[in-house]
Amino acid sequence: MQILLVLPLILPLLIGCSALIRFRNIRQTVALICLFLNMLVCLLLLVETHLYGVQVVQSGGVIAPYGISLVVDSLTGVMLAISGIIGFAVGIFSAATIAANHQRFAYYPLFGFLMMGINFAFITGDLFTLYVAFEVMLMASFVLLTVGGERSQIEGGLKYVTLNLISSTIFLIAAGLTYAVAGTLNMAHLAAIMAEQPSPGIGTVLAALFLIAFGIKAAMFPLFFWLPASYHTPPIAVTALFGGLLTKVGIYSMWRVLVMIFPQELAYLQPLILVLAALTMIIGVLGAVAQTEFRRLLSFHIISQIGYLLMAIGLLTVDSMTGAVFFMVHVILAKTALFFVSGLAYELEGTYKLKKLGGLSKRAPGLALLFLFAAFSLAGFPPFSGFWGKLLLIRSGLEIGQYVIVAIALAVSLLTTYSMLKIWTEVFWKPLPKQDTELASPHKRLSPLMLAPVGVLVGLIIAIGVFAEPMYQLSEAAAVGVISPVSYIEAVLLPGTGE
Amino acid sequence: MTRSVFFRFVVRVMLPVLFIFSLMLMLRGHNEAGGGFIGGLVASSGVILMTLAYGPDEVRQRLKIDFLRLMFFGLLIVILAGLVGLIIEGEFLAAEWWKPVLQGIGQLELGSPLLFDMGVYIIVLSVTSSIVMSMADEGERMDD
Amino acid sequence: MLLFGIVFAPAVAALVLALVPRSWLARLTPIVPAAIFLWLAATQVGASEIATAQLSWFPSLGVSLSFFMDGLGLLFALIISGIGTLVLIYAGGYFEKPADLVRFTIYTLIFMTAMLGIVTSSNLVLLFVFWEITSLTSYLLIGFNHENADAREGARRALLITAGGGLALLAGVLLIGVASGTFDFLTLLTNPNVLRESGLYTPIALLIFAGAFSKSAQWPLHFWLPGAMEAPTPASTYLHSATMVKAGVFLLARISPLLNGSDLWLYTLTIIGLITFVYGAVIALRQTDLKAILAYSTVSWLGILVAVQGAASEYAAVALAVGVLAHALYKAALFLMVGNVDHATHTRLIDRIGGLARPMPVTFAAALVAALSMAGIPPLLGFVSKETLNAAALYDGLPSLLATLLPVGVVIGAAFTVTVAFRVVYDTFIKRAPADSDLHPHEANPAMLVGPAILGMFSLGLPFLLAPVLDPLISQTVTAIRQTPTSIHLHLFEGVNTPLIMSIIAVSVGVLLFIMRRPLIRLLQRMPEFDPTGIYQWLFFKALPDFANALTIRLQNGRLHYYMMIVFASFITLISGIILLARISLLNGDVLADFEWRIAVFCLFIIIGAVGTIFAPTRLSAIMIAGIEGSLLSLLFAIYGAPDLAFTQMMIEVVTLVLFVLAFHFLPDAFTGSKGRAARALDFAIALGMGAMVTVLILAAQANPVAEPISDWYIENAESLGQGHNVVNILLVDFRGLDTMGEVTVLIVAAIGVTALLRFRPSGQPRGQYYAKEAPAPLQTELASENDDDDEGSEGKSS
Amino acid sequence: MLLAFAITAGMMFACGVYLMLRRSMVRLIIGLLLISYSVNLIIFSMDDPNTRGAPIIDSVEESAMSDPLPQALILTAIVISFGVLAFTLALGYRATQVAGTDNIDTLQSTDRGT
Repeated sequence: MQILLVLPLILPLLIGCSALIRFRNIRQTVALICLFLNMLVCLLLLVETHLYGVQVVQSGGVIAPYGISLVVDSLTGVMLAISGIIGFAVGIFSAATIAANHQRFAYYPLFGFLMMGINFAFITGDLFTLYVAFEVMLMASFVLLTVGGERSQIEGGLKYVTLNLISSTIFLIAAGLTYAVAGTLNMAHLAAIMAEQPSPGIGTVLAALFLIAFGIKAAMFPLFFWLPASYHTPPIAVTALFGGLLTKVGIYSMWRVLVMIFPQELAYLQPLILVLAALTMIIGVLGAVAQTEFRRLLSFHIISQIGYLLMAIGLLTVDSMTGAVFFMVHVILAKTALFFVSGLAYELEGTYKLKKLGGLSKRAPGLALLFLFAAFSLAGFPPFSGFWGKLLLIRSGLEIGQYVIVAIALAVSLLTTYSMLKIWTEVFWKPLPKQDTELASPHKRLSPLMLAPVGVLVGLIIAIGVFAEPMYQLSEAAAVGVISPVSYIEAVLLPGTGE
Repeated sequence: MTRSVFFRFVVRVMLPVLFIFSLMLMLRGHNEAGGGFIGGLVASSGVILMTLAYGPDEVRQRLKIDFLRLMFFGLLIVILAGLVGLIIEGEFLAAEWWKPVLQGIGQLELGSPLLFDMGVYIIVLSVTSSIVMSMADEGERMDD
Repeated sequence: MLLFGIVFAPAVAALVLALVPRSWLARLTPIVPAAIFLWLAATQVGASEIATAQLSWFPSLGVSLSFFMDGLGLLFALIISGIGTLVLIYAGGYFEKPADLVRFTIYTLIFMTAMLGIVTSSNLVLLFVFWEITSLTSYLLIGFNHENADAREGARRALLITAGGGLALLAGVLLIGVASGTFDFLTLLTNPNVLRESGLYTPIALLIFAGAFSKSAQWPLHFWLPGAMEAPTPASTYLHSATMVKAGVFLLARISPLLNGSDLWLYTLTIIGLITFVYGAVIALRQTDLKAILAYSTVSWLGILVAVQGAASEYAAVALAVGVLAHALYKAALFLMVGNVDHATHTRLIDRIGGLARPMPVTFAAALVAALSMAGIPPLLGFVSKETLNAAALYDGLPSLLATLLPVGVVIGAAFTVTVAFRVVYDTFIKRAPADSDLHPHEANPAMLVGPAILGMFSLGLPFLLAPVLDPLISQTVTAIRQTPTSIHLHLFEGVNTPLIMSIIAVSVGVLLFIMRRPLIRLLQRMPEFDPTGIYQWLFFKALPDFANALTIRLQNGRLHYYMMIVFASFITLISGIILLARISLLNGDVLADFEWRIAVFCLFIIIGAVGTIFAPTRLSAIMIAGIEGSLLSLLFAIYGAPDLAFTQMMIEVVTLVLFVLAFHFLPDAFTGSKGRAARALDFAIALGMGAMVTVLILAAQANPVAEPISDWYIENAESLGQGHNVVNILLVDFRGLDTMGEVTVLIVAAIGVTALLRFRPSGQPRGQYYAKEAPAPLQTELASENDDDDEGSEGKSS
Repeated sequence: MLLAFAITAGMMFACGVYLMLRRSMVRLIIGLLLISYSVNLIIFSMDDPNTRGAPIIDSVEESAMSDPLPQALILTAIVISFGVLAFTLALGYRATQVAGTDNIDTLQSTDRGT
């Protein structure tokens, strides 16, 4: 039990330590094995949490709330599992696509540290440790973003770093003030304390601080500028990992901190969050509409999807949170898969510009099919995972009569279809523009190693679409666990009852 | 960079003092002000002084330490210190103490927290040193 | 459970074909729909029991795989499987490349499953799932020849319109669930008034209308259907004439028992349907492409199928049932005819062809029968349909406005339909070919003749088999639509009555218009047309991208300064807003209680130092002042009982200073970037605001504690648990060791990062010098314009 | 004394923000440095300023000891912000190098163009 909760931290750290190995191939093999084991451990944790309830480890054996509790409840289980899967997929994809000179600069170790930060953020039950986890994650992402030193990477990186540092600063202030107000940093303890406080009060201020801090990380309107400025600059495997997971850690933290610890305060902020959610969706999708480059277009879509997840927080019902967890899993899978596809299109034709791409449905029909599934899933068509995610969110809005946000969500969904069709038309259906035929590498084929990760992710997208009920059960358990965290609090603060 | 002979002399005298002081700070950290962080920082200030005095290339020749590799050893030690607790106590990072009494010297206090602090010391030392030396490298190139 | 087999058999066949993509296998696939058709015809027509099947799928949402085969579903399922068989046979002869045939067959089989799913689902969400899949397969089929830009455009248009309608339908279905608590149609029928009585009736009805109208190409959303004619002809036949476009009509019929009876229902359906009917028929006449002519006439007929449903009378149900069947039979035959003509002459322009009757006798015969049926000439099925339609239009339960409008509209539309039907056959087959045309027509291959021939036979034969075949089927259908057991007896000739007179008028006028068609068509072509395509094009490909571009370029303008301003401004607005709105108290009395001059002066020095960094003339002096700041801070820590902190801060300060000097020693020694006075004032205001917020936050947090801090525990247990005396250190390595682990990880990553940044450079970026000597490129104002500086691969090059 | 701390932290933060908004790479980083000082002070001010004893057992009365937890947090934060700052310095250095200027607002290409 003990070791299982610590492994999601140790295994990625071991990838980090693999930097000591001199031979690139061995380093890569070690990294992939660790990523695979990490995925297994995360899936195992999900199963265990689902069967036996909230799992807790008090690190160093220090009783809560004095030490740092590592907690895996349903939500954490789901998030760990999905990040484990994505981590392994990106690992394989990196092996196929990351250039050797890139790997010389500790690509896999950095990747490992990033995964460690992500897992750490999911698994920790302590507010300050969450800050530390964010810093690990951010620092690793800073470096991954800028390794290579292309001008665009440096420029994008500067904006990414600066705005995210502002976010970290606000987070740190918020954590410090929370300790001043509530005298503790343990999330379970905080949730128990804040539940007894009248609202609005000082808690509302704290909630607002966290909203801004996590809002920057999650790329919420109007705090998202760092994302489109930087996400398209690094190698595509890195972009895929960032696009799939990083902003979602911000959303996860909103759920964990805002929804679990400050639910009453959040109720006070609800109208504001709904407005921001609507604007995030709209601005994101309009930004995507304006793009004519594959990666940029997908990057802006990240923002739009964040809007859907914010909408769930704004609605704040069990149904909306269930839909949000479901949607989150879906969007991580679909987004990563789409970034992969853009990278493979680049492999084949040497550009990301929609205008210069073309003819891929003939040249790479398998890739075309995978893109089609992932894109239609993102646009919310059945029978893919995105359909249920969208449906659950919209239903939760209709249930409590929030028709405006529902209408906006539906309209944005149409625009998502619009921009996915744009990519499909330009990249896959349109014949390759004549003047660029000599630019393309006509004999290059996609190796199975490149296609396999996309295939697995798309397979999951379809599987979730077809077997929606189990995924719903998991999502609902996660949502209930966050909205009424009784079992979480008991498991952390009263050891022995949670098992 | 112009490096005066006097500066080099001072640095040469200071270095062992700083190094011993830093180890002392690390070892006493559990009971008095100090610890791995401070120790590591003090030790690295020695490396910094050396770099300023001799330039990064000469420091590399003299020290023969690849700080970029050393820091990962530090990380391994930190993980190991955590695993000691996990294996013996069943709790990750749990403190494990071993206090043999040595004739004539007194009681030694060895434990996983000390190992942990050592790891931190190594990491802070090597990280700071490698960062400073990378930056100083850049300065060298600029002079060319 | 056989229903599952019926619905999913085509999809399974598609899967097999996808795994074994061989053209001989594709040629075998018509067996699947044929078997379905025969089984349905043999066991379900006239059956007294409604077959059902159910499997659990997504119980938490109330979605199950539940199917039922009532009369309405049966009628459509027969059409889907029957015409599907013929279309697949036809495709075997139509496609020249085996790969195309396989691809077409896979898409079509998946579509078939989806369509069968729509007409047999009893769960509304399940219905919607199938509904969307038909949109997707339709998209793929319209864009089948995607090398052709028109095909890509047509496919996109069709999907955007139908998906937009689909979203409305989704909202409608979900609202039904909210209003009634179930998505199951059969459960809803047990309390048919549940939606009418809920407050959500109007939105539900409007949303369902939007879904049905977009799918069934009702004016003004009809324009995607002519664009869909870029699909290969078998696909147009199947999807865009016989089956998919009727899904909207089907949906209205299906949902009718739950929603009909209101004025909203009556007027919306009747008026929109009637407009579509007349509009489509008239516009069809001015087209010159055979497929476009047929597409608009399909639009027209879909209109009347919607219009008759408004009144929800028994006549209407009969007209609907017979109309759906008759139209599917004759229109499919006509489309296949166009495919044959296109195949033979490589053109579909009606002006470029003629005299095809002799070289293509079988095609001509089938087309003639179909066209006569379309025109409603006895004794074809179209005539029966026209009669029932006229009867429905004359239904005396209509309000006075519609009682005149409907019959008049029906006659006008019917007259134009007659003209179109005659024109299609006459100008294609009988009229002499234009002198300059270079046609070498030949009869199509047998596979392409089976379909038209069989369809013609049905149109011709069914009117003589009314009692044994059609009566039970239509009765079942009407029973299902009206949810009241009904027995229908159709007649080919009912004596001279008003419907017959209406038919005669329509045919006469139609013939008259046909005779004067040349001036008429020229007149119509000169008339300004209200074409929503322009609006669609403007909206999606002009207004939307332009707006998005303008917005994005303003928001995402690349200036870090502006990004930070927005973040800080949001912070100030939100936090000050909440503190004011929630009336958070800031002072708890003793903020000044332990006031000490010594410390106050000390703090003052720190503040002066902070301000000094701003006014420092050079970079080096600013860095030095910042260093002094850090030292002062560490002294403050020392005074307040934090020796570890003071020491660390001091050491870090030294290292940071060294780094600063090393990094920026070689850069040009002047600050740049200061802008005008106004910009400076704004920066100043924002900065002051942020500072004020920090002050206020500290005070607010200290003024409103809600619980005692947990820290006494650490002091009490440090010695026993941590085996040491320095509590801070014990916290770092024992109690909160994980933090420290994360922290050293950050350090390691930072070291890797610094090294990588400084050592790893793209080729072309030499170390230790600047390579961008001149000013960067001027601001771009057009996002769409290509910026090759940012091209991949050349990103590192100097500008 | 809280008021003095609060104002000091606020002023440091304000100066940091103002420096960050100066569009100059060097000032941006100095601004970040000032802000990190300010945050340390914010967390430090969470403790009761009357207790000035170092939290080292047996050195002073337990009641006179200052709260060790904020100190531990600040220590962690200081070290983290040192790492981050070092990286930012290297990044800023490289940015001024590729752009050939200290002016941050000239770095716009990644947001624009398509």
